[in-house]
Amino acid sequence: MPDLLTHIDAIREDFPILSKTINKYPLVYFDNAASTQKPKVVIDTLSEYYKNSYSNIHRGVHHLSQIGTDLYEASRKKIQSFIGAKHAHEVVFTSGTTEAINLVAQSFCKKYVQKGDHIIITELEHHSNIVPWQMAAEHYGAIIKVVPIKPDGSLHLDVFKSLLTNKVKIVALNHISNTLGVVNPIKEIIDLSHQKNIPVLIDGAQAVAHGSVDVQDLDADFYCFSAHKLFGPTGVGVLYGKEKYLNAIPPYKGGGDMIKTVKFEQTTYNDLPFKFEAGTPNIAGVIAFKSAIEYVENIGFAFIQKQEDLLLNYATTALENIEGLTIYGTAKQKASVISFTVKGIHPYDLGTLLDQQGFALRTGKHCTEPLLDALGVDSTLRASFSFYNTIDEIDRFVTALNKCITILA
Amino acid sequence: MPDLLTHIDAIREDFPILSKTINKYPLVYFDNAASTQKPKVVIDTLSEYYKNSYSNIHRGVHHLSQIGTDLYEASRKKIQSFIGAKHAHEVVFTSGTTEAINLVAQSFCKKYVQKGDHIIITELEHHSNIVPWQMAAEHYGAIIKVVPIKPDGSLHLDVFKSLLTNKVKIVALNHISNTLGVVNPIKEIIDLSHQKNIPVLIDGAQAVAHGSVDVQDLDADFYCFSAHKLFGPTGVGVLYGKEKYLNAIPPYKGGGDMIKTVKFEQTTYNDLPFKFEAGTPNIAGVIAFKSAIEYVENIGFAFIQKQEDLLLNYATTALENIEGLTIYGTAKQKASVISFTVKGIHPYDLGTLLDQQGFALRTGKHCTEPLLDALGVDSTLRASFSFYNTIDEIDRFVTALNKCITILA
Amino acid sequence: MNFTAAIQEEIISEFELFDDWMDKYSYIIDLGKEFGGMLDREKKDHLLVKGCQSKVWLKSDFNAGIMNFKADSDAMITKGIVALLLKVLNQKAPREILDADLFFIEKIGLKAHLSMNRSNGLMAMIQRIKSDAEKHL
Amino acid sequence: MNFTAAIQEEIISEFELFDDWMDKYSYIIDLGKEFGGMLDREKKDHLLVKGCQSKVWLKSDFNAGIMNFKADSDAMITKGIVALLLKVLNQKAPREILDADLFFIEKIGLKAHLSMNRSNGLMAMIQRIKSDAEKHL
Ligand SMILES: Cc1ncc(COP(=O)(O)O)c(C=O)c1O
Ligand SMILES: Cc1ncc(COP(=O)(O)O)c(C=O)c1O
Repeated sequence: MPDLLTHIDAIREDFPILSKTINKYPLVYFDNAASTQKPKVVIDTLSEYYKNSYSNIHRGVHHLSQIGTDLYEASRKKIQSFIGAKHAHEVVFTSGTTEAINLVAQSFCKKYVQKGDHIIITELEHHSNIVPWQMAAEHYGAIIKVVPIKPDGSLHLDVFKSLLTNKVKIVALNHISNTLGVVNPIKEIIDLSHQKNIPVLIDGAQAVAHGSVDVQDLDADFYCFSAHKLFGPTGVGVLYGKEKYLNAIPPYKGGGDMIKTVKFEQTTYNDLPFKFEAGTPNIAGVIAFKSAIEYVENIGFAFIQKQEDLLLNYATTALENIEGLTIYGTAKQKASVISFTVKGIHPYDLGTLLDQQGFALRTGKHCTEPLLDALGVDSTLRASFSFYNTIDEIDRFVTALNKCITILA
Repeated sequence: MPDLLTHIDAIREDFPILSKTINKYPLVYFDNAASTQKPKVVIDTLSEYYKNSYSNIHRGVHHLSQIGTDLYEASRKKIQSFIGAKHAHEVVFTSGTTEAINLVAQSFCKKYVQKGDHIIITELEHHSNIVPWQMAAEHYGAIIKVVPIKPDGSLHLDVFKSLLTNKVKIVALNHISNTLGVVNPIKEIIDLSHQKNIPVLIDGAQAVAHGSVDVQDLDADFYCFSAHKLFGPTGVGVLYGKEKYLNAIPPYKGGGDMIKTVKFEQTTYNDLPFKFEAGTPNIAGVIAFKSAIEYVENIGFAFIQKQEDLLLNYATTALENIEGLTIYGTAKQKASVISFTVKGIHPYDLGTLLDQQGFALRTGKHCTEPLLDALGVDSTLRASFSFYNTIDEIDRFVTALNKCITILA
Repeated sequence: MNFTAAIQEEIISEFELFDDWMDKYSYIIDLGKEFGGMLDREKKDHLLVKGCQSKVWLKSDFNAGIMNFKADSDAMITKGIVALLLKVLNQKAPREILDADLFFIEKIGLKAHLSMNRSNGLMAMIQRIKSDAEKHL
Repeated sequence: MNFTAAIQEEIISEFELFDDWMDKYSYIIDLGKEFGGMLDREKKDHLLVKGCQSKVWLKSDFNAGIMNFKADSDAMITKGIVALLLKVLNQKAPREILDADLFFIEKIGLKAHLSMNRSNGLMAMIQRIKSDAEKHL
C-alpha cells in the first residue's frame, strides 16, 4: 500500500509533535483516545488570532470585536454542518464534553425529573457520563438504571428494553466506548427510546474523530463532544441539543451574554444559543476549533476510517499472538482502541517501561471504573490509534512490548 | 518623562497586535476592561506546548502526560504565590470568572442557604455576579439584598451595614467595577462581614491586572478572576477559595478527575483542588497563563500602577474639558477606566465613528444593566487603559472624539 | 431592472462620491437627521427590533397592497441606516420586499463595516422588515 | 555522614553502574522481586497509599524507638521503588526519618523519570512514611 504510506508521511508532517523524541526514542503516540495531537494549522490559527485580531466578542461595536464575533460564529456554523444540525443555534459551546453533560444533567433534570423517576446509563460509560447523573439524581431523587454489557463489551439490548419503562426520563450513553473502542448501536437505542418519547443524550467524545456523525439522521436529542479529542485546542466542547429541548430547559450558568435584560427583580434570558453561553467564552479556542474540523474534512473520513481499520486489525492480530495477552472488548463494531492486559504483569509496569522507549499509551481505569469492575480487572493498558499512526509504529510497539514482558516476567 | 516613554515603546513591542492598523489607522486599544491583549511570550508558550509536549494530563504514566501535569501544576503554584494563597490546592481552575462565581453560587448555596436566607450583592455588579445568585436564590428560596451606590459610584457603606443581619449567608461584590473603575473598600467589607461570621466572595475580574492582590491579607473567602483580562488566554479562570469552604461545599460538576472512586452505588469525590476540576481542563490555556503572570511580574505592579494612574489622570482632565461630556464614577479610588457620555449624542454613534479611526472602545451597558439603571443612563462609552497605552494615544483619542462630536452634533 | 434595484443603484452612485469612510458616515448621519422618525408616544416597546445595540423601533402597516413602514432610532447612524433601508423597501408590495436582493449593502461597503453580529442589528432590521411583509403575502 | 546518607551513597554508586535507563529499571524490578512484601491478608485497604496508580500498602510499627515498615505493591516497579525507599528509611528513629534528605532520588535520576504527579505516587509514599514517623516523635 505505498499510496497510503506516502500520504501518511505527508500527514505526519502536519503534526509538529510527531517528529519529537522521548528518552532518545522517537515518540510513538498511542494515546489518542485521551487526546489527539494538533496539526500546525490549528496552532497557527491560535497564534495568528492572538497576534492580529484578538479582542472580546459579541458586545463590541469596534472592528476587532466584530471580526472576533464573525470568526466565533463561523465556527458554530462549521460545527453545525460537521454534525448535520438543523440550526446553528442548536450548537452550544462549552468547556468540554464533561461540561456539556453536566449542563444537560442539571438543566434537563431540573425541568423534567422528579422523585422516583429513572435515568438510564450503561456500564460502558466514562465517569463524565456517570457522575453528573449521580449528582442530579441525588438532588432530584431519581434512580439510575444501568444497562450491563456482554463479555465482548457490547450492550445487553434486551436488558435495555426491559429498563425502558415509562418512569424513564432520559437515556444517556456513549457512542463509542473510550476503554474498549466498542461502537454502540445508538441509532437503534434512540429509536427504541423515542418510541416511548424518551430523549437520548449521546456522549460522542470518542466518536467524532473516527467517522462522520449526523445528529439529524441519528435523531439524537443531545450530542456532546470535546475539541481536544478532535485535533482542536483544549478548553472547548460542544453541546448539540434539539431546539425544542434547549428552549425548554433552564440555563445552567448565569452571567454576561446569556441574558436579555437584567433587573434585580427579574432577569430575562437570551435566545439560543447564548442562553447557555454565560461569560467570556474560550474565543481563541473556538475559532481554532474550526481549523481542526476543516483539517479533518480535508483528510476525509473515508481515508481516516480505512487507515484506522488497517491499524486496528493489524495491531489486534499482532497482539493476539503474544502469550498471556488478553484484549478487552471484542465486539464486531470497534474503533481503533485496544485495551489489554498481560497475565501476571501489572499494566503500570508495562506502561512505565514502554514510556522509557517512547511509547505513549495509557494505563489504569481510563475513567471507567464501573466498566473495569464489570470486566473483573483492576487496570488495563490502552493503545488508541489515530490516522497519523503507522504500521511501522505498531511493529516497533509489539517488539518493545515483548521486550518489556521478558524483563518483567 | 522620557524614561517611562522608552520603557513603554519596548513594552508595546511585546504585544504583536499593538502595531496593527484598523481601517488604515493605527489601532488604539482602549478596551482593556473587556479583555487585555496578549504578549508574545504567552502566544509562544501556547504554540510551543502544542508543538512539543502536548498530551492529556493527570492520568498518564507516559512522559508527555507527566510533563503536562508538571506544567499545569506549576501554573497553579504560580497563581498561589501571585494572589498569596496559603495552599496551592485552594486554587481551582475554571473556564473564567463567570464559571467561578456560578460554582460558588451553586455549591455554597446548596450547602448553606435555606429558604428566607439573604445574599448581599451591590448595585455595581457585573451580570456575572448577579445572575448566578439570582438563579441560586430562586432555587433555594433565598432573597437578594442590594447595596446601593452614591452618586460618585462608591458604595453606601451604611446601607451595607444595615443589611448585614444574621439572615445573610454570603456577601458577593466586585473588587473594582468594570463600568466605573471604582475600587471598593473590600477589606473593610470583609472585616464587617467576618465580624458576623459571614463569608465574602470577591469578583476580582477587574482587579488582578491593576495591582497586587493578597487574598490572605484581605482575608477573602472566595476570590475569582479570568486569565483573559490578565494578559492570558481565553477559556481560563481561577476560583480561589479558603480550604475550609472548598472542603465543605459539594462539587459543582461531575466527571473524570474529580473522583476518587466511582461505583454505581456510591461515588467518592477527590481531594482539593481536583474535586472541582471535572473533565479535561484547558491544559494549554492554564500553562500559558503562567507565562502571562510572569510577564506581569516582570513589568511589576509599581510600574503598572504609575503608568495607569498617569493615563487615567491625563485622560480624565482632557475629557472633562469637552463640553457636554459627563464622566460616570468619580469616586477617589479608581482604576484606569472611564465611562462617559456626551450630551445629545448616542454612545453607539460615537463608538462607531471612533472605530472608523482605529479606536477600540466599548459602548453599551457593559454587562451592568442595574448599575446603568441606577445611574439613569441607557448606555455609555467606556475607555479602559492598560500599562501599554500611551499619553499620545489619549491625545489622538481626544482629537478624534472632538471630531466625531462635531459630525454628530 | 425592477424598482427596488433602481433605487439601490441610485444609492450606490451617491456613495461613490465619497472616497473616505468618514464622509460616508457623515452622509448616513445626515440621512438620519433628515429622516422623519416617530413620535415619542409611538415608540412602543413591542416595536423594538431585537439585537441592536441602539434602540430601533419599526412599525409596519398594510394598505391597498402596499407595506408602509415607520421607523426610528435613538442613535443617528442607526437611524440613517434605517432610512437607507426604507428608501429601498418602503411603499412596496410584500412580494417585492421579500424578493428584494439588497445588493447595495455590499456595494456601498456597509456589509464589511456593519457585519452581521449582534452589536448593530442591520440583519435584525432586514429580517423584521421581511417578516412583517411576509404576514401580508 | 549519617547513616541514611551512607545508604543513599551506596544506592547511588550501584546505579552508576548502569548507563541505560532500561538497565536501571531492570535493577529496580529485581529489587521489587526480591523484596519481601506482605501476606495477602495483611494488605488491608486502610494501609493503601493514596495517589498511586498501582496499589501500595504500607504498614508501620514503632518499637524500642525505631520505626518498622512493611510494604507491598501489585506493580513490580513500584515495589522496587518502595524497596529502595525502605532501604534508606526502615529501622530508623522517627527523628532521623523526618530529617532525612532523600538526595538519592535526584541523583539516580528517579526524580526526572518519576515526577511528582499523581500517577506514580512516589511523593505520596514518602509523605506517608514521614507522617507515620511523625506520630512517634
Ligand atoms: C467585574 C467583572 N466580573 C465578571 C466578569 C466576567 O468575566 P468573564 O467574562 O471572563 O467570565 C467581568 C468581565 O466581563 C467583569 O468585568
Ligand atoms: C467517552 C468519553 N466521555 C467523556 C469524556 C470526557 O471528555 P472531556 O474530558 O474532554 O470533558 C471522555 C474523555 O475523557 C470520553 O472518552
